[in-house]
Parts: sequence; C-alpha cells; structure tokens
Amino acid sequence: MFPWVYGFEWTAGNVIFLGLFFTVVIVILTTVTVAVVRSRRAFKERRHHEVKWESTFEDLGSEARPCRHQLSGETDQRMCRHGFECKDCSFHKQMLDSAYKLVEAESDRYYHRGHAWVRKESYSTVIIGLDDFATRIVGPKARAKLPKIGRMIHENGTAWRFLLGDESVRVLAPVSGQVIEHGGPDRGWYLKVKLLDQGADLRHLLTGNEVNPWMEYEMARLIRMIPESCQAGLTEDGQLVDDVTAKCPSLEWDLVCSEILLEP
Amino acid sequence: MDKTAISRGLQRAPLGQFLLWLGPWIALLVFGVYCAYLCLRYGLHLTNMDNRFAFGAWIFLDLTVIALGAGAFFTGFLLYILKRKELRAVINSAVTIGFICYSGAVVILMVDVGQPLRAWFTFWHPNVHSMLTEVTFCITCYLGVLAFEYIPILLKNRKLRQIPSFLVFEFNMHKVMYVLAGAGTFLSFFHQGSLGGLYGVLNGRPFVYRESFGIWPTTFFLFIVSAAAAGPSFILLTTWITSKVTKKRLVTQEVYESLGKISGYILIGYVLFKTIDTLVWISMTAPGMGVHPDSFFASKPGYTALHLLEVTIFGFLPMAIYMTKRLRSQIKWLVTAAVLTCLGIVVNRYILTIQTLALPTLPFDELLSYMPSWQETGAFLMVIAYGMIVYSLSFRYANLFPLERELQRN
Amino acid sequence: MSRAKEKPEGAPRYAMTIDLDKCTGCGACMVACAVENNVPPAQSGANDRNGTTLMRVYAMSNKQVYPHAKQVFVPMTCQQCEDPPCETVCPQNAVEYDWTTGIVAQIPVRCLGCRYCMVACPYHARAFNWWDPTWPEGMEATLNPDISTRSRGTAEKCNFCHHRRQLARERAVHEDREMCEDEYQPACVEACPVGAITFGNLEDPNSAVSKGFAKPEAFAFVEKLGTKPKIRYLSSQKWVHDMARSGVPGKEATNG
Amino acid sequence: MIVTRRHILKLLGGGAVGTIFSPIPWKLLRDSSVWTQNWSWLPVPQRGPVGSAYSACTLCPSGCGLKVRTIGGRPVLVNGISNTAWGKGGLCPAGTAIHQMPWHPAQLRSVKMRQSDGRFMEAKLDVALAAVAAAIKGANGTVAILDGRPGRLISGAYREFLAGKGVIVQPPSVARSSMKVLRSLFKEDPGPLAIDVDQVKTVVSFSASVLENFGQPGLLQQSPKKIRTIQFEAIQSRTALKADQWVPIKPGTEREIALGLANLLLKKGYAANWDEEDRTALEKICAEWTPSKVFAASGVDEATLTSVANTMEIGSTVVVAGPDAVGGPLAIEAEASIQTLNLLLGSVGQAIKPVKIAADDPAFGAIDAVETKDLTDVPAQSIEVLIIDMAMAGYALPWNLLADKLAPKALVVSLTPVLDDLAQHSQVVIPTALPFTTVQDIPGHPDFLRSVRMAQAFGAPADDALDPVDFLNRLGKILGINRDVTAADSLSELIEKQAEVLVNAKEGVVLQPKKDPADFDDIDEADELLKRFKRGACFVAAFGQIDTALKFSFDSLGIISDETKKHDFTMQLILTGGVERASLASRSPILSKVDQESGLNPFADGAHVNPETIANLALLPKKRWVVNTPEGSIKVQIRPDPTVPPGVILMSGAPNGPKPWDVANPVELASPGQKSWRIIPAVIKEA
Repeated sequence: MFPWVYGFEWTAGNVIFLGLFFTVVIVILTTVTVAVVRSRRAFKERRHHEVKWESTFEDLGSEARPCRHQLSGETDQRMCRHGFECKDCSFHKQMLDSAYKLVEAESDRYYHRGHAWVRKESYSTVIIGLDDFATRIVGPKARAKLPKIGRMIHENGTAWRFLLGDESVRVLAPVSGQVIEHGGPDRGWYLKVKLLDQGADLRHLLTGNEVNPWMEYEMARLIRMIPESCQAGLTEDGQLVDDVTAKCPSLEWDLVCSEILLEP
Repeated sequence: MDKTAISRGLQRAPLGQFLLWLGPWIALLVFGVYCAYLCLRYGLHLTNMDNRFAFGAWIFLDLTVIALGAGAFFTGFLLYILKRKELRAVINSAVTIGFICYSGAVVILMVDVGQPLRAWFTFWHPNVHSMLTEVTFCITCYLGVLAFEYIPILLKNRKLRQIPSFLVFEFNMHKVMYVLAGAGTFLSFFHQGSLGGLYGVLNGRPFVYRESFGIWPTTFFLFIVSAAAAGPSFILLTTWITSKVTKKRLVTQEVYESLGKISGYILIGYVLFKTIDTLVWISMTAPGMGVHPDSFFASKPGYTALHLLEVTIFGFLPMAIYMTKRLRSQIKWLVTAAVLTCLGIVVNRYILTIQTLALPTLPFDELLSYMPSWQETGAFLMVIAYGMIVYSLSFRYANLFPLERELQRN
Repeated sequence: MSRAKEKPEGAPRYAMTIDLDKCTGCGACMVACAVENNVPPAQSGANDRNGTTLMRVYAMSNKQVYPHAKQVFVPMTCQQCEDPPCETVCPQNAVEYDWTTGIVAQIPVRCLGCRYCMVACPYHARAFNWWDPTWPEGMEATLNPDISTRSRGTAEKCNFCHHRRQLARERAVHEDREMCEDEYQPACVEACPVGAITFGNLEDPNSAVSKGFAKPEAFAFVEKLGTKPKIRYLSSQKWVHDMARSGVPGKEATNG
Repeated sequence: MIVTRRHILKLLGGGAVGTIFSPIPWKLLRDSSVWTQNWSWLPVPQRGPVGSAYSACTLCPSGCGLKVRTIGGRPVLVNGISNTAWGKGGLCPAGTAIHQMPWHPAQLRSVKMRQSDGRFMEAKLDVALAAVAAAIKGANGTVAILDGRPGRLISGAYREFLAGKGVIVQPPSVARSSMKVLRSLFKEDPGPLAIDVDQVKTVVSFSASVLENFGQPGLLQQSPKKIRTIQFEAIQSRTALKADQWVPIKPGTEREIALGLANLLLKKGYAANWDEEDRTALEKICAEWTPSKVFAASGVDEATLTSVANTMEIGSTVVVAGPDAVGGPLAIEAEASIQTLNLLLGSVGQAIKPVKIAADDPAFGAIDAVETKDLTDVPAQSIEVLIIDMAMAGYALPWNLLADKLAPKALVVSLTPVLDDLAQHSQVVIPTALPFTTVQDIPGHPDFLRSVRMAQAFGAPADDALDPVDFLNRLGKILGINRDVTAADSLSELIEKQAEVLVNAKEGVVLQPKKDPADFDDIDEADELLKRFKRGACFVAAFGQIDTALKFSFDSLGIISDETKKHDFTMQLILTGGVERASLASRSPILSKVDQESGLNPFADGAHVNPETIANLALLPKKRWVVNTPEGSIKVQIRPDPTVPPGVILMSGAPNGPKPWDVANPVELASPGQKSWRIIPAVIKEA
C-alpha cells in the first residue's frame, strides 16, 4: 500500500491504481472536511441561525413561500428563494426601482412571514409580538417559553417557543437584538428587544397594503388544512374566531401551528 | 417521545404496531448473529462450502445485493450530475437502500471469507492485477461515501435537527453532496465492473471466461450496465412495495415512470451487448479453449434454459414494457417490469457464480451441486433482517420520501 | 506475459511426469504428502470435497460397461503452471511464482482465505483449511519441523516440497559445494511404490522429466486453457488422451 | 472551570482523532497479523537434531524395510529401503504412516474384561490373568493360541508355553495354503519348496493382487526387467486394470480354467520329461476340460485360453493364486489345479537345503513340542480356551470362522493393541504395544526361506501395554509353567538370544542395505549382529539348488467340494476394497486422506451392482436394501455400477464400509461353511 511496506514495487500498475485510490480517498475526505469547517465557521460567525433557517426554509412546502410581490399582485405566482430576506433579493430590488409605491401603513406594525410583528418603540428598541391570527391558532391553552432578559435573539432564529402538550412550536424572530423586557400570561406575549445595529432595518417585513393580501392568503392556507366538516363558523367577517381550536378538536393543531409558524 | 421524533405531518403507525412489525426481524437478526458467530468461531466447514464450491451462495447473494444497491449511485448520479430533479423524491430512499445493501454485503463477506482480522491484508499488500483487489478497495471507499450520504438523512430527523450543529452540518453536507455523488459514481463504476471481471478473467473456467477489452473482460462492462439497469428498477420496486405496505402515496406517478424509462433505456444496451457477448462466447471463446459449448449444458439442460430466459424474459420483455408509453403509464406494468429486471440480475449472477463452480473443468469429475447449511443461511437472514430493520427505522424517523407530506396533504 | 525475461540465468525449472500406466491408485503419495507437509487427518464430517489433500488421486473411467470398462488413476496436484491463474487473482499477493525454481508458492501467513485462487484453478488442485488443524493427542510429535502448520481459513497447495530444496541447499552449503538439481525429490515421488512419478529440472535437456515431456505418450490435462502446466501425464492408452483433451473418450474437441 | 458534557465529548472526540495518528492502530494491525497465524490451538512442530535410523514395518507379514527420519529421536518420516533382497523399496499407504501408529486414537490403554451384560469393563491385570489361568486349568477341551504370524520368536514362546497342553492354530493364510496344496501334489514330502522368481518373464495370476498395494508393493513393477502379467479375475480389480492382459471370468471358476490350461500345456508336451504314470494320471483328469467346456463353465473363450497357454513358457512363467481382498483362500481343488500348472511349467522345486535348527533356537527350538493346525482343520466346538494374537496379520479374519470352533462357554483372550474386530468378541482383552513402540522380529516364511530381521522401537508403548513374553511369564507363574528355550523378560531379550544362536551356528549370510552380503566370519559377537540388525540387516539362511525331478500325486485334484451349491442364494457377494483396509489396527488416522477424503476407498459407499442386474431384479437405488448371506445380513445402499459383472454384488470388506452394520465387519458375511470365502452366496432383499 505504501512504498515502505514490505514487498512494494514501483510498477506502473501499482502507481496508477494506488494513485487513483488515494486521490479518491483525499477527495472524499476533503469534501467532508469542507462541510465540517464551514459548519464550524457558521458557528464562529454566529450565522448558524441563518443556516438553520435556510435549511428549514428549504423544507417548507412551496405554498408556504409566496413572494411578497405575488401577494401584492404585482407579479403572478412566484416562490421565494431567499428565506424571505428581501434585502438581498435582486427581484425585490428591481420591483422597488420600478413604479411601485409602498402605501404608508395605517398601523405601525411590520409583519414577518412567521406571523411575528414588529413595532418600533424608540430609535433602537422594538416590540415583537405574535399576530392575532397565529395567537388564535396557537390557542389559549398554549404556554409560552420566553427567553430570559438579556438573551440575544437572531433574525429568523427562535424568538420564543409555545408548548402545546408534549409538542412545541417556535416563533420566528423578525429581527436580531437583545431581550430587555418581556410580557407574561397577564399582559400577553411580547418581547422588548434592543436592536444591535443602530436603527431597525425592517425592509424584509411586510407592511402597509401588503399585509391584508397576505393575511387572506394565510387564511386560505389555513382553511385548506382544515377538513370541510368543521370549517363552519371558523371566521367572523374575515377574522378567525377566538376559540378556533375548540371548533375542530379532532384536528392536529400542533401540525397546523407548525405550518403557519413555518416550522416543518 | 416517539411521536415527537417523527417529522410533523407524516402519518406513521402507532409505536406498538411498529414494534410488533420489528419483533420478528429482531429475532431473525439475533439468530443470524449466532450463526455468524458459529462460522467464525468453529471454521467455515459449517457453511457446507467445499474446495469445489469455494465460493458458496454468499458470493451469489453479495453480487446480487450489490447490483441491486446500484440504485444509490445511479440515482445520485442522475440527480446531482445530470440534474434529473424529479429523482429528489426517491434519492433518500435510494441512498438508504444502497447503504443497507453495501454494509450488508460487507458483513457477509467478513463472515464467509472467515478471517475478518486479516481483512486489511488486501490493502497492505495489494495485487493490483486482481479484480478482487479493485472490488475490495472500491467497495470499502464507496461504503464510506454512502455513510456520508446517509448521515445527513438521519440528521434531518425532527429530534436531531433541533441540535443546531447537526442541522448546520447537514446543510453544509448537502451543499457538497454532488462531489460525493461524483466520487460514488466513479467508485461504483469500477467495483460493479470488477465484480463482473472477477469471473470474466478466469481463464481456467471456460464457462465464464470472456474476451477482454484492454485489461477488462466483457463481463466487466456487462455488470456495470446490468447494475445501472437494475438499480432504478429496484428503487421503483422498493418504493412501490413500501407505499403498498404503508398504504401511502410516497411519490408521483411521473417519478415511477421516469425511473422505468431510465431502466428501459439501459436495458436496451444491456440486451444488445449481452446477446453479442453470448454469441461470441459460444462460437469463439469457449471452443478456443478446447471446450465444446454443448458440454456445458450436456449434464443439466436446465442451464441452457436459464441462459435464454435471462436475455429474453428477464431482459427483452421488461425493456419492451418500459419503452412502451401506454404500459409505462400503468403502475402494474411498471412493477412487473421492475420485478423481471431484478429477477434478471438474480439469474445472471446465479449463472455466473453458482453454475460456474458447479460445472467440472477436468474430464473425470462431474457436475456438482451444493446446499448451504442452516448456519450459512442464518448468516444471510441476518443481513436481510438487518436491512429490514434499518429501512423500517429510517422510514419511520427520517423523511425518506420528501414528497410524501405534500402528496398526503392534497 | 512471458516469464522468460525475468528468469535468472541458469535457474532451474522444476517439473514432474506421472505415468498413468503404472499408477495403481494406492494413495501412498497422498499419505506421504500429508505426512511431509503437516496436513492433519480428516476431521469427522470431512469428505472428498472439503478434505485437505494437496495431492489427490482421482479415478478416471472410459465410461464403458463390464467387461470393456477401463480405468486409470490420476494423481492430481498443483500443476505448477507457467502462467498460474491463481497467482494473478490473489488480492494480496499471497501466491507468487518463484523465478528461481519455477515453483508457484503459496504464502499461508498472508492468505486471508478469500478462496479466489481455488475458483481460478482449473485443476481443483487447491485445498482450503475448513477446520482447525488438529491431530490425535500426542501425534504432534511426528510433525515435520521444516514446515509450519497452517491455520484454519487459509488456502493451500502443493509447492513441490520446496522446503526439501532448502534443506538440500543448506546441506550443499554446509559441505561447501554447488547443489545439483536432482538432489531433492518431493515426498510423493519418494513414496510412490511403483515409481510412477519422476521429478526434475526441465531446463536440463538430459533430465528424466525433459525426456518424459518429449515422449509421444505425454500429455497435460485441459492444455488448451493455456496455463502451461509443468506436470505431464504419460499414458499409452488412446482413450486417456482423448479424455484429457475433450472429456469424452474417443472424441476430439471441436475447435472454432 | 465547570466541566460540562460538551467538554467530555470534546475530549473523547479529540482522543479518537488523536489515536489514529498515534502508533496504536499500527501496533494493532501488526499484532492482528501475528495473532491470526499463531492461534493457541495451532500445534508448533518441535525442532531438534536430525537423525536417521533403520527399522521394519510390522503392519503385515511382508515386513518391508524402513529408513526412518528422526528429529530429536522422534520419527517424522519413513521411506522404504530400495534394492534389498526382501523389497524394492515401495511402501503401501499404511506403511508410509507407520511412524504415527504410536498415537493411534483407538489404542487400548487398559485390560478389559467382558461383564455378564456383555459390556467391557476395565480390569486389573492380575484378575484377568487369574481368570485365564483358571480357565486353562479347568479346561478338558483344547487350549489353543491363534498365532496370526507364525515363525516369530514369540511364536516359539507360545509353542513352548503350550507344550503338551494345547495346539497352535494358524489362520488360513493364502501363502501357506498354496504351499500346503503344492506339497500335497508330491508323492513324498519334498520339504520346503520355492518358486524360482529370478527367471520369471510372465506371471499368470488367478485373482492374486500381484500389482496392488499391500505386501511389498511394486515388487513386479520395480523389477529391472519387464514382467508380463496375465490376470484371470471375475471383477475389475486394480491388478486386473494394470495387468498386461485381463481375462474376465465367471466368479469361482478358477479350477476349470486351470485344468483347461493344463490340458493345453499337456498337449504341447510340457510334461514330456515326467515319468509315465504321473503324466497319464494328470492327463486323465484334464482330458475332459476341453476349451469349449471351459468356455461354457467360465466364459473364457477358446482363442483367449490358447493364446494364454501359448505365452506360458517352461522355466520363465509362474502361476500364482493370490488372496482376495479379505484374505480368503481358494477352495483346495482350485488351488491344486493352479499349482499343477506350476509343476508343468517347472517353476517350483526344492528351494533350500533345510536349515539346521538348534535346540536352543528361540523361534524353532520347540517346533515339535506342540501340534500346529490350520484353523479350517480344527474340529467344530473343540476349543475351550483361545488366546488370539493376530499381530497385524494384515488381513481380517471373519469372527464366525472362529466362532464355530469354540466350545460353548469357551474363554477367548485377545492380545491386541487396539480393540479390533476379534477383540470385540473376546471375554478378556490384554493391551499390547502398538507397532513402532516395541522391538519386534520379522521372520521370513519358514516354508520358503528362513530369515530374521528386526524392527526397532521408537517412543514408549502405552503404560498398560503388556509385552507378550511378560504375559506368558506371568501366566506361567500362576500355572507353574517354566519355559527354558524361550526364557526371557521381553521380546528384545528374545532377539538377543536369537542373535546368540545365529552367531554360534555360523550358517547363512547377513545382508545389509547398500552393502555386500557378509558371512559370519567377521561376525563373532551377538552384539555385532544386533548392531547390524539395527542398521537394517537381514539374516538369510543359505540358498540351495532347485531340484525339480520329483514324483507327483494328483489325488487332491479329484475331490470337488461343491458346498457352494447347497443354498438358494441367487447372487454372488464379492468383498473387496483392499486387504490393508480390512484391519483397523494397521491404519494411522492420516489414512483418512485415502479412505475419507478421496474416492479411493472402492465400494465403501454401498453395494455396487450392474445396472442390468438392478433392472432385472427391480432394485431401485432410492430404497434401503439388505444383503443376505448364509452368515448374516447387512443394510446397504444399492449403487449402479457398469464396471461390476452381472449377478455380482461388490462391497467393501473394510470396516469403513457401508453402515449401519448388522455385523461387526462385512468380512463376517463370509461363509466359513465353505473352504473358500472368496465368493459368498448372497441375495438382495428389501429392508
């Protein structure tokens, strides 16, 4: 095998065969090493939340990933490929450059596709909450597991978790920052977050006239998950009723949650 | 606990039922391990092999299993190198099956060669002129590759993926998978071939010796082609069986069809080459070695039949089915063709291994037969059981068929 | 590949002729071989298919009916081919063609028992240790110290009692002279009570084997396979030659 | 710092990776290759100083000379001594492995006595001897010793022991019965006779395995001049295969053929120089055996018969009637007819001037002290105490042949190294030393040529093994029998005595391998002779002139014992498979190479029958069948075998033949009712 092994000969056969063999081995090992090294780097650079999100995002069903511009009707069916990170989406850029105008929002909330909203509190702090739609689906029985004060949360990482029985779903964090205060069962679930970089970059979040179409889209998605039998009376004038989970106890609501909160 | 390990939205049998299913296989596995122990501890005489049947049933099973496992490399090749995206639906299953087949084959090898402690000698003093060396090197490497391809599938399990580092590693592995697929293809190409060469080079055995191109006899190439043809068919078959057993839609019809079409195209080549090869063999090669082809079949006419069957019923027929659009569009025909193709592999490997050894080379000894002992059989069952268990677990806890969730939703 | 160019100058090539007219099939050669090479007695359950017989005598009949039936006994052992099929197939170089003697050597300590060599050998001249080698209590005392015992799970074959050549050479060196090639004989040759086997150096045109090879009644089994065996069988009976050539008494093999 | 699980995992992981680059894996690899070649259960051959010694094979009466290779005194290899007066150097398979005999797994390690329930139990030697002594004291019938190999020194001791008390019984040895018959063909006893082998050009053999592998194998093949062999035999034995001419005959028609040949030779005037009445007497007997009649009887056609007759030349042809596979002699009339041919060919005569036998010769001193009988001549149910010493006679003796000579409640004692077939039937079994563990003498044949050689011992006999001399001494002490001629403590002492006697007599010559014959001028010390014996020397009494001018009597040709007709058995069973196989005691386990691991143990796999016969009798190979003979039955598998003559069942006479037995050994299927058990009447019935 090696030149120093007893009986080894420098014949053409040996050189070619072993040459090939070692090349292949090296290729395989390097490939794997590359993967390992990259992973380690991801952790060093604290990008593992992104990676994790990317991976999760790939596993999402196609209908969970519509482009915001499809929702707003500017373009026909289009699937997002950037994990809802519109900042570095060329298509989004060119849409912005085009005549498109963002109508100012009547509310000051920015929505993440994971149904978490962001409200600017001050220049560098924001409040993060879960919209009614999701809250109703999560249901009243769910217990939230909020991060401790002072912990960092990462954009597209986990903001907090809901425990539903032995199942659990996480709420995607819309922005990165440090938790400086959070709500509780009495005051409703929210996080006050101190942003890392000065000023909040919320370009990737939906707002203004994008929100309603999206909500409708999500509602439609939800309805599709719920069997005809118990679809009656889920909504009152377009809004989910309060105890929606009670309407259809047979349904695996944790599954619905995971679909809506984008956690396959 | 068990439920939360199954990825969301996949319906799996309740734990109890699943264990009930595993029970017998585990029992079989235990029995098989005991048999293997007997063979290794007390010597190979327990296997019923002898100096004439020096390669017993195990070589036949190994060759078959490895040929069927070829689906892994070939699907990988089509998906990652030729970008046949629709095959993403079966790649996980293919890799799992490949991993099972190869690891199983290696285990059997360890038992039936009988000196696992010396297994590394081949690496240490390799004789590069021996086909077996090529096989040993390639299979070992490829098993490694398969492991690296299989691990990510496990890491995607719902529980494991919650450990960030696992998910991240899986993600990065996925990014470089095409390199592994390439390496796998290269390795498979050679060891599938060398497994054929293994017999084709035996100039002491007129029944199996074949003319060679360069350093490789025709069997080398025939094996590659036949394996490439059988691989997809076997994936098709296993997928169909799984979906029948679990009563679920796992892939779309078009995936089945595209698998079938691929098998079909390759079968065309195989049937063609095989026919030419056989003709050359009986008209030139064998007589050139002083053996009248009749004498091969004189003692057992059934042998001739097998040869014909292999090319016709098990070669041409499935090829025709695959290539006819109307039949291809019906799953029952696809499955029939797949079954035939896989049987074709079985028959071909049987002829090459068992018949070769059964036929006498010296004028004064006669055609022999041999029956593996229960210990030997037990060792095979061990591998079968092992395969079933690994596949069942993978199917339950790892997402072998990515399309399953969506297909199930609507 | 031609071995000639790698062969040292003046090195012998050992060969053997076996006279089938003389052989009575007594099996003395088989016993002598087993004794000389430390092959253990048959284990219980051993038979003519899984036994360790480096030299094995077969009976070959002309497939006729009494009283026209004829039989010869064919001592079959490694034919020491010039192009040994077993050598090229061994994955870890445990089989070596020895240029200095023309003997095909088996290295048991390097053999991992894959048995590919046995599959490759058209003469079925190789045996595998299916059992642990064991002797009746105390009989180990009769083992020949010139050759080690082989462990279970290794293939073995005749090597023309190569160790005897080593001894002969040592003796020659000890007596400070050149060893002459006819100085050593394999055990089977020594043991054959009817002197059916002759052994010697093929390179020497005057040696008994060279003369034997030249005889018209000399033939090799399955010669057409092109392994160039270095054992020739002698027989004056035509049917024997026909069998050896075509496997059918009185029938030539059709060729191409 | 706080050690978390993470730290531990890291440590382990790092360790694992580290080990790969440490020497440990390489060490492991190296060791594994060493382990796998030195398993504890692999015996390692012991080294030691190389030496060589002479001995002789004691496995059969031929007593081939042996050259023994020793390592540290242990024998590791034996070879025949070539070009000696008593052998051409060939060894049979059994002889080739004789040096392994001392470790024969079947070796007897203790005295055994049969219990009332028929099982053997270990016993004290004294108890056993007491029992034997008591039986001998109380015997009013015959006390007999069965001497498997007469002419040995111990045979002398037996004679002296039995003097006036019993008889020495000799098993029917073919060689001796031929000689007996030959002698009976002379008017007055011509004394020792011999066949002149030096002149032989042609050997005409009646089923004698002259070309086969037992008893100085290769004697004919190795002889410098080509000897032509013609074989008359029913079955296709190996000799038949190898003979220059094989004449297939109907089983049991040797007599007819011999007389037919005699008839032709007489016509050729071969008896011209005989005196009138002898010739006419013979002519009268032979006249009726015209070729046509011979053909009718034996199936040998006229052409063949005449051509054979023509090749038989006076002075250069001998006719032999050999043993069949299990040692049965021919019927006397057949034997006589065959020997008559030798007379016609002038190949026999008075061999040697009789050797003077000194009164103190341990071997023959007491030759006339007791009567010697052939077993076949012993009256039925007459023996009350039988001491068996078959001493590797080289052939199996059917037990039932002995059985009907025994009185009811007779005591049978076996002196044997292993529990062989006869010992199985004894009441008392005394273990003796296996060959190669004790010094023994190799006698020549007293009827042909007096000769003495010595087999050296290697290794020690089993602890309980008893020297037969010692056995006689102890028994003698109880019975108050003293031997003076053969008084000694052991065989080796007897041999010293013998050497003494020979040196004093100063007759004959001493032959030694690769040396010129020496007469006794330069051997004046017994020790000197012994030393030469140890170097493989052989004492031979001097040769004499052959005198063929003798008067004959052909009465014995007249008698026809047609006991063979007294039964309704339609087929003929022929036991074959090699003489040497017939006796377990003479085979080292390594012989399994031949018996078990090759197809060379002929007919061991069942009863071989001609397919034609199978068809006629509708014997389906699938079913189980039983072969019945007057003496017993045996379960067999029927094997279709086109080489077997029609109407014949061919079976292995070896113990490792078809099982399960109804009998201890197929040899017992032989019917001692007849004078010959070469051909056994039999039928095949469904099991």
